[in-house]
Amino acid sequence: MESLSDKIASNIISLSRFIPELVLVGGVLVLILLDLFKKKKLLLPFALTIIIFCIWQLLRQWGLELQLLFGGFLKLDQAAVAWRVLLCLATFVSLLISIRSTDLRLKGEFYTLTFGILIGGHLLIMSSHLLILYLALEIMSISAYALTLFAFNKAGSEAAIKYLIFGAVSSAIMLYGISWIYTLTGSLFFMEPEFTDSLLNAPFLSFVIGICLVLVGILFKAGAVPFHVWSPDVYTASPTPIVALFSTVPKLAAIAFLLKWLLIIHLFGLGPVDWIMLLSAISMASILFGNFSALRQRNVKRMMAYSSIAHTGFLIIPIVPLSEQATKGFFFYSIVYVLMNLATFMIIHFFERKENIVGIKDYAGTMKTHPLLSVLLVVLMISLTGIPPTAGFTAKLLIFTSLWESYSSTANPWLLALFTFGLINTVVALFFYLKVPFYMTFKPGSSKAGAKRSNTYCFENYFAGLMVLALLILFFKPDWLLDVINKINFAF
Amino acid sequence: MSTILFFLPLLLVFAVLAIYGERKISAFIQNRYGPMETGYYGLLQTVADLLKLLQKEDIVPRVASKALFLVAPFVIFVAVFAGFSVVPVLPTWQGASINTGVFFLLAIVSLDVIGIIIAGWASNNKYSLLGAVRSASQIISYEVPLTLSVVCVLVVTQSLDLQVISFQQGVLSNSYFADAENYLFGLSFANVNTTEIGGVLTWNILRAPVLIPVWIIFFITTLAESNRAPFDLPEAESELVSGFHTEYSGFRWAIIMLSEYGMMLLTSLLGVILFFGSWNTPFPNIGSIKLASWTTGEVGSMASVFWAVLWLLIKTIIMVFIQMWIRWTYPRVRLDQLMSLGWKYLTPAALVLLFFSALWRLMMV
Amino acid sequence: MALISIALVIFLIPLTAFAMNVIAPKSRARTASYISIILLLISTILSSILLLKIGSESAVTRMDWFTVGSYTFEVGVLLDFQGVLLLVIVNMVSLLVHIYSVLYMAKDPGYTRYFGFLSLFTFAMAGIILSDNLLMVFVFWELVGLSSYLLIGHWYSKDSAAKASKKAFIVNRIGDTGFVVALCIIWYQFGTFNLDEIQVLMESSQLQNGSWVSGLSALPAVWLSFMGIGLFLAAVGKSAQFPLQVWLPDAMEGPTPVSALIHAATMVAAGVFLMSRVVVLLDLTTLAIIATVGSITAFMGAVAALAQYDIKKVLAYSTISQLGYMLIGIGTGAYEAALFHLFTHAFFKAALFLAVGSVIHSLHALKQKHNLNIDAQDMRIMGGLKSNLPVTFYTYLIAAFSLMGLPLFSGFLSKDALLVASLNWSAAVGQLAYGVSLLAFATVTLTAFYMGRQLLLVFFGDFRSGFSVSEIQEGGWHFKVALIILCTLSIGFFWSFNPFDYMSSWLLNTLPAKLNSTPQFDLEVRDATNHSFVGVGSIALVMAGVLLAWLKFKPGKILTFAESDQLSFLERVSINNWYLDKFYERTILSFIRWLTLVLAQVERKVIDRLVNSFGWIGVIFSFVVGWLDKVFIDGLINFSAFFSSQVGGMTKSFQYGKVQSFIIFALVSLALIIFLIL
Amino acid sequence: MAYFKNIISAAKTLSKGLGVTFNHIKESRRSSNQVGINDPSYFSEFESGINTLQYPHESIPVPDNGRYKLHNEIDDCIVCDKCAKVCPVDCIDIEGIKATEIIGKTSDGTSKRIHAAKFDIDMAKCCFCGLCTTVCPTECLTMTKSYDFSVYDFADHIYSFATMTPLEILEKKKLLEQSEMERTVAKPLPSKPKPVIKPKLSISSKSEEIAAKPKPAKPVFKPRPMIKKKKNTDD
Amino acid sequence: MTEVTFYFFGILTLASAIFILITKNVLHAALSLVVTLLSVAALYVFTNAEFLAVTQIMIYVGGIVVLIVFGVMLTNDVSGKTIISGSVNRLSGTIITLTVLVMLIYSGQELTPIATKVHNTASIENLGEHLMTTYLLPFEIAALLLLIALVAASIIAGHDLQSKIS
Amino acid sequence: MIPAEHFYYIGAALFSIGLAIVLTKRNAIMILMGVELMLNASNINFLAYNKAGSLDGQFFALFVIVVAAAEASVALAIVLKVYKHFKTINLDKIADIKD
Repeated sequence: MESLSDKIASNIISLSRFIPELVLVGGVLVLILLDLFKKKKLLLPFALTIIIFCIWQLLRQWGLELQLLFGGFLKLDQAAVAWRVLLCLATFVSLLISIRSTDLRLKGEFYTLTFGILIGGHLLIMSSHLLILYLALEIMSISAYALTLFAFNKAGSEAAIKYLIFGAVSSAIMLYGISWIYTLTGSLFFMEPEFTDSLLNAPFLSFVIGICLVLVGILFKAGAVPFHVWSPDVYTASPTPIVALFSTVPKLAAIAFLLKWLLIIHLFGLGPVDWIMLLSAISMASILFGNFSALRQRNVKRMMAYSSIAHTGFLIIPIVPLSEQATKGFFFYSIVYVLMNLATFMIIHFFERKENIVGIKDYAGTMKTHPLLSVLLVVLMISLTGIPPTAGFTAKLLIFTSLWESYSSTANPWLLALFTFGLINTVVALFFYLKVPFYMTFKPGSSKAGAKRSNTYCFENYFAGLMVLALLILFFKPDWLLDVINKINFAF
Repeated sequence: MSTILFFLPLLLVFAVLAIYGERKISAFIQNRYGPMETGYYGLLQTVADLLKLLQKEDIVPRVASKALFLVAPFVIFVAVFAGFSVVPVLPTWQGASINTGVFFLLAIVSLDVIGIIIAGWASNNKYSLLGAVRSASQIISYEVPLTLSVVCVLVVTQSLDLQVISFQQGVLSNSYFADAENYLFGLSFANVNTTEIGGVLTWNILRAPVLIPVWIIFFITTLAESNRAPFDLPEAESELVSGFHTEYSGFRWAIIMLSEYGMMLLTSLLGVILFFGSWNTPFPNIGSIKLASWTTGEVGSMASVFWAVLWLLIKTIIMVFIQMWIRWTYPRVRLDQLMSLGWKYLTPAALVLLFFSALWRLMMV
Repeated sequence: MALISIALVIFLIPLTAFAMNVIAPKSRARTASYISIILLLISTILSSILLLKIGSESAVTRMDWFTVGSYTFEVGVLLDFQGVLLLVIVNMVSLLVHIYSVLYMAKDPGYTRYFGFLSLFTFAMAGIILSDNLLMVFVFWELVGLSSYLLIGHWYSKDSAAKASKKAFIVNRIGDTGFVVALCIIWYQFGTFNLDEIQVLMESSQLQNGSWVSGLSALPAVWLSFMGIGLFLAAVGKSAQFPLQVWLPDAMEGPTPVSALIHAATMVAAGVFLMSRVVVLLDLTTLAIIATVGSITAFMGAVAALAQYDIKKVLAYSTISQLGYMLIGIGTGAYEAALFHLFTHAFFKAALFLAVGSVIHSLHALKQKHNLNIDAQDMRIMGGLKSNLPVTFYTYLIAAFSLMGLPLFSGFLSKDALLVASLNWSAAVGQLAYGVSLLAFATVTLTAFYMGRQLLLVFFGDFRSGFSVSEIQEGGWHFKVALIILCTLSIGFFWSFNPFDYMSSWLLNTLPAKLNSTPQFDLEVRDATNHSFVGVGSIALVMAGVLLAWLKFKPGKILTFAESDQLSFLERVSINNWYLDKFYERTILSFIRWLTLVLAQVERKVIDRLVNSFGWIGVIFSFVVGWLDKVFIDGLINFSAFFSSQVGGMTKSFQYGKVQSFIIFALVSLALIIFLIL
Repeated sequence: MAYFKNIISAAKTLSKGLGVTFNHIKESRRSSNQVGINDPSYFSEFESGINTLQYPHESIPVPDNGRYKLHNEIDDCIVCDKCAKVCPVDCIDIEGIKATEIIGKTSDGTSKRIHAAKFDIDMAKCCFCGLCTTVCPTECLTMTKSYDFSVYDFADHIYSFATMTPLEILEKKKLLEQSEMERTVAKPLPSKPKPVIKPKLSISSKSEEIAAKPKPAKPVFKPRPMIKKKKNTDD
Repeated sequence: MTEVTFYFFGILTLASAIFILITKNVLHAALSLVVTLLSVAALYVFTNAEFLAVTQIMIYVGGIVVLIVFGVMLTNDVSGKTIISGSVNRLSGTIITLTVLVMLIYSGQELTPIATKVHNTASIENLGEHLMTTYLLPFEIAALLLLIALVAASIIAGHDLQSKIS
Repeated sequence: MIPAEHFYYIGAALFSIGLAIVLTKRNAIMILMGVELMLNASNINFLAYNKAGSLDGQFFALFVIVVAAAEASVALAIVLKVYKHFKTINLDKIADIKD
């Protein structure tokens, strides 16, 4: 038994490794104060500064060895640093998207809740204790429920209550799963050997039920089928910057955690259950539902919701084989996904604000009125489909390569099924992604879009252009990024 | 069991006397006599009223939801009365010794909101419902500063057990804690040891003078918790026709009133125990004049019982008196004033004071 | 090293041109187009130099692209004779099309866009040609598809153009699926995409006991066929072969120069080129399939061209037919003959298209002048244009002769080589394989017929539009330069010193003789014994075709054009392209539509079915209860009220958006998952 | 900062308020002296001490000219009916019976000619205006110091001042009828028959002069309808 | 005696929970929830988790249920109509619930208690010390969570007010 | 001492009842109540299986209660918002978003 002062000392040491998150929490407080003292104009610049500062602090942790913080509640390794940087960047861009909507930009609460999601994501990435898992998921959920409502209209409230009820039930189910696992193992530190030992000795049925119940909560956050049903409504009804945030930060954090969780429940390959089958099925179902439901959508944001469900399926693909290479491909895919999705939402948001365009059909003729943006959107859609010459292709190539590699070494038929299924669906995806460019270029514009020609050349469009450029560069020179990723040890 | 045996009669007697007292005090403040006719100086007036209430018809409105309507006063009463179970009366006796004492008290007392809501809703009367909703929001809001202010004391005393807290504040602290030491104003560096002096100097409010503002917050919030003026919006005779108990009459109304006075007593007792030395004597030992020890008595002796009950009741009655005094001094606040007082003033202040209390505690050790 | 730098310069020049055209402001559009012409000229010259330098050698330069874990993806440049020659042709045709387009597109609002996409296409094509690994090929393959899509849809305001571009893109994607599958098999078997490595590995691989062993890995032999078929499927998509040829006629909605460049000369040839690149990988089964499909396509295309009235459609079907020829060459093992035909075809078909473009341009001018409501591409209103469009006429004549396969022209040489190869192959394989040769020879006659028909309808006889033919004027020097250069290159001398003997062609002699290293591939098909017979026979067949055309459409004969419902069966088959579109519409497309409809609603349907079935159980139960009610207690009214409320509740619960149903759905899925695991 | 100023001012005012009420409690040890209105300190000493009067047991001295309950000295009353006529609320109910001869003299020497069969004052209606006392010719109707006339029954507020018994009334009526009949028999041509028909109005000529006075005084009472009107418009 | 009390509270818990399930009146359900939560608190006492029991009463009964009751009252016509909640998915809900119950109980039988049955009594001091040392991080996260929930609830509920003011 | 299994059975039953409420009730607030029951079921498990010498279970339960409070506050705020817009919190009738 450690003495009290030892514990305090170790906590203080841990705090020094916890600075990025402390920066964020401090930022939340300062933002609330700024809001309180009516310095609304300062909110956005300050929030962005905080995130940059946080990234800087994260980069200072880059070379660190694996460390356990706060007596093992958190595990800090290189992968965690990389993931957190990615989440910070995603949040940064999402906030940038909001620059156009004054109703969000001038609300202090918007920033508090956004940071809440970000902090939840950070904790989820680092967690190695089931309590932290639960708390992190709840922080994200509660922030997300409120953010869903930020349009403050009828649709927003409807989406929020659906999200809320679905989320509350999933988290309750997950909690019951956690309690179940606790009864099985008597431990909550899931990264510790005792935990896995006791799971190995656990009765089969109980083991399966407990793990599956916990999976519910994670998959809910990731928006994977069959726990995806909230996302179309939420994506449709929420303001676009918030949707952009939803489609990246919680999703990636949850799937990154899913990877970790999968490693554990695999029990060093000794476990009685073939989780590959389960996750392949979920991935396939997500891709199927996502792509096919997207086919008939009329609202761009709703289409993007289904697209993100499908992408969840694609993101799960590389974590199924549990190989180091696949994990790297996963990270690469995540980066590309963040770039594609956020840039897309940036442009969608621009059209929504400036031209009041939400339906896919309303995009008709925008190629004439906003050529630059339309070209960017075309490239983005191509990238989302996964066709060269964009990084979307490279990313899909990477994950499918590693999947195939894994199949050839294990010969698990599920992997093959997943492989072929994923490929076929890439073709299906084309049909709905290209609907937008199709309308943009090949349909005469209605008077609505063509009447006034608003200025396309504004800050966030240049930013979207930069991201598209990054996508193209990542296609031609993925090495620049992959070199960095290859240096990260993803804990295998 | 002993709790019921002791506190139920106490509560009844207290209620009778307090109602009488309240009428008298209100009268005096308004330059009146108050009840004078029944009994000597009007002493039996409340008894007469009580008798009248008991024989009144128990009216249940036709559209009320009957079961809830009937049970609500008892819920309120039970919630309040359960709070008494952890209150220490003597050094040697306390209703139930559970180590989460104060916490339990606060928790169980917060249940009376439920009773009030049931009462208000079951009456099926819009005044009642408004009163109930007001009452609930008020009680919930003020629970925050109340708990915080109690926590301030707990930070200083380091215990949740009210009996332990009582022992700490007097000359008996040594008999209970082997190495307990009290310093003047809690400033251990000043090195004025008051352990043997006892009396008023070892009361919490002087052990750590930071608790004086805490007590003020505590007191204000207890007023709100027990729906006393100036926070009696839930009852607001003039606007809501007595709020949640508009539809009650007779015996059930009496029980509601009994609960209200019980709440007064309970909060006063709690205040006395937490801040004003519980059953300890106010007189200090001055040199060889052992006023404190004389007015405390040997633990377990009859003298001790007498002194303890005496001091506790005196202090409590003073507190009750202050509550009444305040009631007849201030006008009723508006709902927004109530909320802004609770959230904008009391809660932040309590938080700041919590910080200072912790500092004080650090100095005491 | 010098070679690789030249190659890179050639590779990047079109990209520069593309970027320039995109950036260029509207007011400087023409300047930009001229600059890109100059750039392309440079790149044509450079590629010619490259061709001279490379000779029959091949050079590979390679570098790392990116690394994932232990894998390294590489990019590299493969320079060999066939590639560089195609590069020259692509650049040259592209250059000429650029020049041509300056006039043709002069008044088009999308001028810069057009030139930008042309350059982009050239860039992508160069990428396909120069890539040394299949992955890169695939990348540029997609890019080519994209730029084709953009160019077909150039006049996107036209509904038919938009539809055509979509159709082209989608049909191509079907082929690409095959490419991806093939890539996977290749990756699994060889662990590399590099063409030269694949060749070496393939040569060392063997077929043993029904399994295909290469290096360390082994697959069932059937995978070898699958791989070949997959690659072939890609070529089928891109080169518009049966059964995916439907997109090409529709693609004629694009501007005519685009049709000349992409849908006649280069892009469609990419499939054939790919086949020639991977010819080492094709086993006998695949080759037989390729030959069969090629011959079928050649015949079907020719038949479809017979009765078309749209001047461009004739050429489009002709292209399909000729591409079929090329694939016959691949399938019969004469890949060099196929390439030969590819190169010759590139020139004369481009010339034909540009000539036709000139005709259309002129008629369009007429149409605008008189503000007519006519279709400028309809042959039924043309006729007798030879006097007023002399340059067009003569170039068209030369190119048409070349296409028909008359001696002295390039087409004769390459077609001869193909026919010989097919006959040899049929002889070697035997029996049914003669069908391939038969179709190939039949096509010769049909080709001569429809080309003769077009020639006669357009340039001879009377001008049938009701205006004086003198109102028709030929386009400027841009047209003439392009036409003359292209038709000059269609003359046989440029390809072979002896214009009657393809064996003496410098091209065929430079190409490496036998590439096919598939196990058990031991057919000797480069036998020229049948040559003289085939040459004479084919000339006779051509003559027969021309004669038929002359008889039917000779000048002076009064032509009546039947309405579509009065057409003969053959004509109907022809004009409707064997009813393929309708067939697809009825079967595959409607199936896909049905599938998407079903699958898109699966989400709600699954849930609803669930609820539905529970509801049904409830209804049945209530029915039973109600029946008991009715029988035993006279509760008919009660029953009907109960029943209707049940049904009402049931229908209400079908409403979309019920979060609890979703939860039930999720839970049931969860339970299914758990049971799945158990 | 307004926030802290708020707190300080609140604390100040609240403690001030507490001080005020506490002073009251302190003062409540004693009762304030019950002084009458005549006392010069009547208004000045209002604040301190309990002001309540324990009424049945004690009361404030009333000044001698207090105008509370009406009292009629029936012996001096000549039943002239003026008070009933002038009363704005009609709270005086009088019934007189003409006597056949002078029945007596009042204290100031006026001779009484009419019996007072009924002289009721309804104090519940009375508005204490005092008009009746001013018109009373014999000053028999006066307002007294007595202000406590609380009763259990409403009807008990009607005070009867007539002292005649019902028997006496009957007798006097009979006497009057008799003398009337005698007069009609003796003098067939009476000067005026009217007083016969309306006995109430058959007043002596002297009283008729006085009765004329109220007529010009009527405008004084006119304001009543005016006030009513005003109220109506207010509503 | 302990057992009897335990089973009494256990049955009370389930009975009141079932009452929530079957009642149509939302307010009755809310009040029944109070009973459930209180008896769950009593069950906590049997695991020697006194502090948790009191916390349960304080937060759940004193806070959450009151919030719920508020919700009930604010989302209904207060003029006294009974607040009725109909039910949906009766059959499917029942089937699923029964499946879950059977599954839980069935697998609960094979649940060999690895954790010991000795419930150790945690003194408040002990709890407090752990909260400030071992559980410092979750404690702080919970604080942040509450802050965020506060902000969230205030922005949701107070938005109209804000927009009215500005 | 009460065996831990008995707690477990009560918890499991409570969980199922909560689930049934969530699945079958139309009223959003009822569903929230069901969720609270489910959370309580987990808490019973945590406390009943708290290992000797460790406080993990107790702390987990404590934090669950805290989270439940936070969630309930946000949830009711949302429910009120929904009521404001839809004039009902009957989940069947809250279905405006269509694709």
